[in-house]
Amino acid sequence: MKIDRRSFLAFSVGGAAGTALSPLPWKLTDDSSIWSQRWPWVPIPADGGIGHVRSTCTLCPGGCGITVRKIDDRPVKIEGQEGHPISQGGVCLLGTAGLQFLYGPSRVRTPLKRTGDRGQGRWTQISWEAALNETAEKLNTLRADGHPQGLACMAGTDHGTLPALLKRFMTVYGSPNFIGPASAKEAQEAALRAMAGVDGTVGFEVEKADFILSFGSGLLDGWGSPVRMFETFSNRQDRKTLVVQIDSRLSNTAAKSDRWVPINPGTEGNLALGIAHHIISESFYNTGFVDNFSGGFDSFKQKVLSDFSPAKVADITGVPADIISELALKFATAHRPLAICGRGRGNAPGALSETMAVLALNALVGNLNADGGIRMLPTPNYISWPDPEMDQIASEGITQPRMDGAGSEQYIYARSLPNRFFQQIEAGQSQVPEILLVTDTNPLFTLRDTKAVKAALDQVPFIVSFSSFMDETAQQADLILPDHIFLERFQDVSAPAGFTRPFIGLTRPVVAPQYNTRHLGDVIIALGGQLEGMIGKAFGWENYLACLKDTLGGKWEGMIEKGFWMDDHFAFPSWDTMFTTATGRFEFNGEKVAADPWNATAAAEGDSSTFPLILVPYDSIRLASGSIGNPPFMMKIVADTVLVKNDIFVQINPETAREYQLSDRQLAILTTPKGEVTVRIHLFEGIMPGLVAMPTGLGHTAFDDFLAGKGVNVNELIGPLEDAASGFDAAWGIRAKLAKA
Amino acid sequence: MVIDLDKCTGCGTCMVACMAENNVPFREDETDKRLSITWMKVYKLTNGKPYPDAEICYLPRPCQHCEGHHTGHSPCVSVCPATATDYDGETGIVSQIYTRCFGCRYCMGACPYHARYFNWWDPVWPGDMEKYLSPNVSPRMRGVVEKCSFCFHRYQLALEKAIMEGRDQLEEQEYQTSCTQACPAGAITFGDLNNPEHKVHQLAQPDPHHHGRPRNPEVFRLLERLHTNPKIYYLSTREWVRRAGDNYVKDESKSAHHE
Amino acid sequence: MDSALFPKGVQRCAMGKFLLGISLASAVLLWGVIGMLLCWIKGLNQTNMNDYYGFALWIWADLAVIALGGGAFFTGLLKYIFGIDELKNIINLAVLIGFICYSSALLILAIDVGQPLRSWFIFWHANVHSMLTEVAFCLSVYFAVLTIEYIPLILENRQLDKVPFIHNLTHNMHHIMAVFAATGAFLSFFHQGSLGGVPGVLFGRPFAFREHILVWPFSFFLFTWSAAAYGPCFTLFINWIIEKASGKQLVKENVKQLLAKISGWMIITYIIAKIVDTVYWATSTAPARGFTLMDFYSNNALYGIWILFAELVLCGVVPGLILISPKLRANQQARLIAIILGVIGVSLNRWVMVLQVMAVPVMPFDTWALYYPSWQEVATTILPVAYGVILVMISYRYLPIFPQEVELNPIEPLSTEAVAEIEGEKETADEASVPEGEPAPA
Amino acid sequence: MGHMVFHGGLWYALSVLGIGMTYCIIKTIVDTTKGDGSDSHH
Repeated sequence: MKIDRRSFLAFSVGGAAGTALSPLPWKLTDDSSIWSQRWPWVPIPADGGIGHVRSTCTLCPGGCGITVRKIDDRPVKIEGQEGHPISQGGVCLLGTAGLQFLYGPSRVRTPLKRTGDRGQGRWTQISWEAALNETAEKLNTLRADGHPQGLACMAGTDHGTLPALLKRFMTVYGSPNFIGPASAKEAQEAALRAMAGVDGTVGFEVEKADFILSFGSGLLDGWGSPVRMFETFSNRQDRKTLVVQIDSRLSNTAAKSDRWVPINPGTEGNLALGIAHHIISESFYNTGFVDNFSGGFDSFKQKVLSDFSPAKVADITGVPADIISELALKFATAHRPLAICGRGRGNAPGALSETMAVLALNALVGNLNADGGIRMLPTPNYISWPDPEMDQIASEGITQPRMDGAGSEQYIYARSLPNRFFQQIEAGQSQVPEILLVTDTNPLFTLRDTKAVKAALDQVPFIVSFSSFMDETAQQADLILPDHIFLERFQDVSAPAGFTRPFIGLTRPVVAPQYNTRHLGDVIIALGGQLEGMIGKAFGWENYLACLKDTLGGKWEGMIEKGFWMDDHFAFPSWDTMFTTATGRFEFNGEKVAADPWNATAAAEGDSSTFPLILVPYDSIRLASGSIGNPPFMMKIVADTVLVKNDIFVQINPETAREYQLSDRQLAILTTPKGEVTVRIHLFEGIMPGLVAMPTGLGHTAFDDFLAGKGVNVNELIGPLEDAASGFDAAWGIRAKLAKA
Repeated sequence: MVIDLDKCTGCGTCMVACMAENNVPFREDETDKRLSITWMKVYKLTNGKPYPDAEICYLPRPCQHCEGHHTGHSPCVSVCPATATDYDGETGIVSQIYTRCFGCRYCMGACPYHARYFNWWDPVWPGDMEKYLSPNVSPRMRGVVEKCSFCFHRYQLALEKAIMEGRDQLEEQEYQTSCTQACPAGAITFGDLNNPEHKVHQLAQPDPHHHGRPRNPEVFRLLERLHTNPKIYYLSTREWVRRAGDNYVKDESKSAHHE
Repeated sequence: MDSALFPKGVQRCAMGKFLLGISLASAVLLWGVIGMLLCWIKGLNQTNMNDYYGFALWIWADLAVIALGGGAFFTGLLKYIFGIDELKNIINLAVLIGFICYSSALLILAIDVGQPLRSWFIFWHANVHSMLTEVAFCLSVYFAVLTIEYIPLILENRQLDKVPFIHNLTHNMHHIMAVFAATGAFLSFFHQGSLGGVPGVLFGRPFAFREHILVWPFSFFLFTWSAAAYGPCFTLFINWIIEKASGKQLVKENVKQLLAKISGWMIITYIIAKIVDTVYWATSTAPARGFTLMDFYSNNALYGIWILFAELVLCGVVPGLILISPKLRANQQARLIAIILGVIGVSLNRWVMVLQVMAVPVMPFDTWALYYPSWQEVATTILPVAYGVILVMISYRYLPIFPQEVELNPIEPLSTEAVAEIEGEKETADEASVPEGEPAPA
Repeated sequence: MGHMVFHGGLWYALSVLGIGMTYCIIKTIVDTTKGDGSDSHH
């Protein structure tokens, strides 16, 4: 007994001591810390040689130069490009997050054919051959049936060789229905055609202006070429430039301006004319210009003097008459005044009259093609391909009326009216396209009244999307032929938004295509070859790169080296030669504007008794609101006063909140004539009482889990308003009501 | 580092540039900002006045790289039990050794600027996003604290280059942080505060006799009165903004922070 | 059936009842273990902690149990160093509680850190300027002391004691216990203090920061002092629970009153110092950094000035006064109330010094950060309580914790079963209530 | 200062514990082996 106990004790004690003294426990402890420092699921990025590639960003119309830092063949960071004429070495947050698009989960990695119902998200992967064959077959049948005009194509941009190829394709196929974008940029171009007869783009020379009067343009919220705007804005102190922001909200732009002039939303056009009134009545205007180089001034003067007296305008806009006259004085007496238009980021065109009013204001002070003024740039003419041979079907088809009515007598100055395109289909007032091609645009998210757009799309029998991402529109497609993204392809970027010199940026592959995607240009050329008739002949290049080199000709070498081409010494024509209207003068009222351009601004939809408040969308630089979905890095920095979990916040003034017994962060029901959603309240002293402001760019239903289902798409709540003078969507907001949830 | 709050537009490019440079992970829901890793964080300040007199100012807040009242007495460095964060006397940068940190989070409690972030989750890069990770900054594992390093790896690379070329001094432009480089408004200036040649020194005019307190009346530091002696200087012409940078007992005179 | 293992001359409840009680506590223990494993396997995202609340419920529990376990070192100090011999009748209990508290504290820390596998870096790469390093070292070394103090108790088990080796070892250890006790007291002084230093040195947190004496902030000394003052309260409190649970008086009244009296005077002196400290901090330290006292107690849902009142007056001055008054401390009820208030008071102090520190905004444009624990946190915090209950039950059943038990409870000529019956009812009835009964882990 | 206090205290404590325990165990072993002879008779 005793022996046992003792030996047992001896054994256990000895054992314990032995283990403790052996290296085992210490080794284990040490190893454990090493494991915890190198868990296999924590990646160790491969090292390699550093390299840089210069390219051009196409995530927005800004056309900024970027430098991509690479480790061996891996791009690891997107940075600015020193000495780039537009972005001057700068870069914005969207561009910086660009690599997340390249590798993101929302990319379409191979051609897809729909198997389930539309929008159900059930696809089968198919080969490019199969995809092209199926598309070609559909196109051939439609043509064989003799109405090629049944083909419609929606594109995100009007400029450059890619849209040119698409247009050419449509032409030789025999359809007039190439539907380009319709944003503030297009509105400016329309106004330019109407008033100056110039077929080109509008440049704003902010760098040289010394007094900038911004009619609600979000110069720091994504308007034009954002980086260029940030730079000119921040270094304006050195140039003693003043910026006055006319805005119904204390936007970032307003907050950073030298002066914020609050205004009733949607009445910016009236204010412009009110200012014109003062300038004219006080004869502050540039007589040299007005007397010798303008037409229709008398009727314009009469109209403005009779209908836009400061008192009246003060009443409409809520801007006191004395401030109106003060602004007029400051604007007219500045050395290099510049008035800018395009609400917020300029996604919506707005009424033509608004843009014309602002252009007229610039004309009054004679800053057209003057330093620090409005620059009229002719459409880049480097794309000069021989006219294609057209067969019978094509030449007949091409003469058919466009489905969106753009360019018709009524909407003579509009090039494309995407909003109208869908309205007409949905309202059963136009032929329904049998085949719809969609590239570089996401109408189901970006156009007003998304429900109507959806209903219209549902009627289209065959939809082909070329989207690189699984966006809302791609989800509705029957076939997806995924394009490369900008980091994987060649592309020319011409006429960047608001820039003031003839410019072509070169986008080039910084990395080999990551997935089974194809360049849209190559796809069009290939498709052309597969179609019957003379279509193939129209595309005499073996691939897009050949086409691009051929098109750019002498510019190519320089662009490969510098990353862009710019005509530094471009001579802007003088006042006596710049206008190509019938009269050769600047027409204040526009040449052939069908409806009276100066009628009062569009009123918000809905009646004020049921909908006492007004909902206005607002653009934020931290939220991409175009066809591009916000990348994870940008979602990460969206403030918790904009989005919490999946709830979106609307901004209202504390006064409004008191009126409806709403408190900060509280849930509320927001109702407009178009729909009803649940939102959270954010009390904001920087917004006019009676307004409800909702950010754009949220409420996606497609893309990935980092974006889908977060917040509300404001376009679900706002309907388009057709501008009589142009057919553009004139909507700037909508009447609404708020109630406790 | 000097940040011009009159120029900062609150766009957030600095934040994204920082994440892209430093392999900062992200999650599906980042709306709880107290769980969201943002080495550089832009705060939104308001003057508290009603419409239409309301004003906004954005304030970017990287790690303040405090020196404390004597070298290395940063709030965080002084408390880290495992010397996982340290103050480099040479550069004045507060470092963080992820592989040594064992996640006690004492440093987070010590930092009044909330510049330190804990990895509550394992980092996950969706799709093929691991491919864009930079080899210059090692991704962090779950359970450790991370923070702004003033892009220390850029300093190392610049220094290596300089030494190759037989120099021991760096040019002002040779070493710039990712946020400085990215800021489209040019609001951030970065350089050697002790070098009179450098722009940061000229802007901030640090007073060596008062732990680097700025002599430029339009420049202030966050929570100057806690004597953390930070290296981020903020510039603003607006009085209310400068005053928002520190705490004052009600009846205190406006110049209190100079006592 | 296991009566052979009982201490000589005492009665214990029937095995069934005992096991029932154990299993009840074990159920709670299991819940805690699940929470613990979740935190280890899935990570600290299982908690509701965040970047503002890096220190939360656990660290509070940690500081609280260490404060409450302070009874061990202080009683030890009094008995072995100041030679107050009556205390030998309660020192065992104090040691047992101390052992439980400190082992719990270490466990909690192991769950709280983000990288437990590396937690030894605190020793390997020690930064001696960090209060936490000091805590870690003293804590682990003092835990060794407590183990040394607890071992003889185990060895005194009737069966083990039969082994000559063990018998002698016990004897020898008792023989030099004073040395260990002294060391323990010394270590405790520092780690209790350095725990107070943890918030006290945070010069970035005006709510926590305290002026320094040499290298230590005021809070350093206040923590040691409060642990010594309130620790005995907890010892007495647990003693009360055990007596209730067993239905026996286990410690003589004079011993209890003696400890209560000492505790009382410690509390009074402590609370005076604490009030002085608070006044100086509120009128000088904080204002110099731009804060008024009320900045720390307004504009938020939870932390009102009431918490300061509760800590200083209700759970400080009041119990102090009760315990120093011979008449009141002689009154069982009054004394019980006092020790309970005391236990709450010190826990409250630790709460304020950890959780409120995290809650108070420092940057003018920052906001209050309030937080509520996740169930995993609660479970892991209750785990030590269950573990404590189990250890107390086992120790009480098999070890001679209470030297005066035999004398106070002579065995009546009753059949053992019958006794077991009676004891059993009482025992199980109260065991269930033990976990809730305790305000902090034992 | 911190250094001295810290290390001084730490090593003092550790050595006391170490020496103390070693003393106990050795003494016990001695006692036990001595005591055994006498014990073993009854």
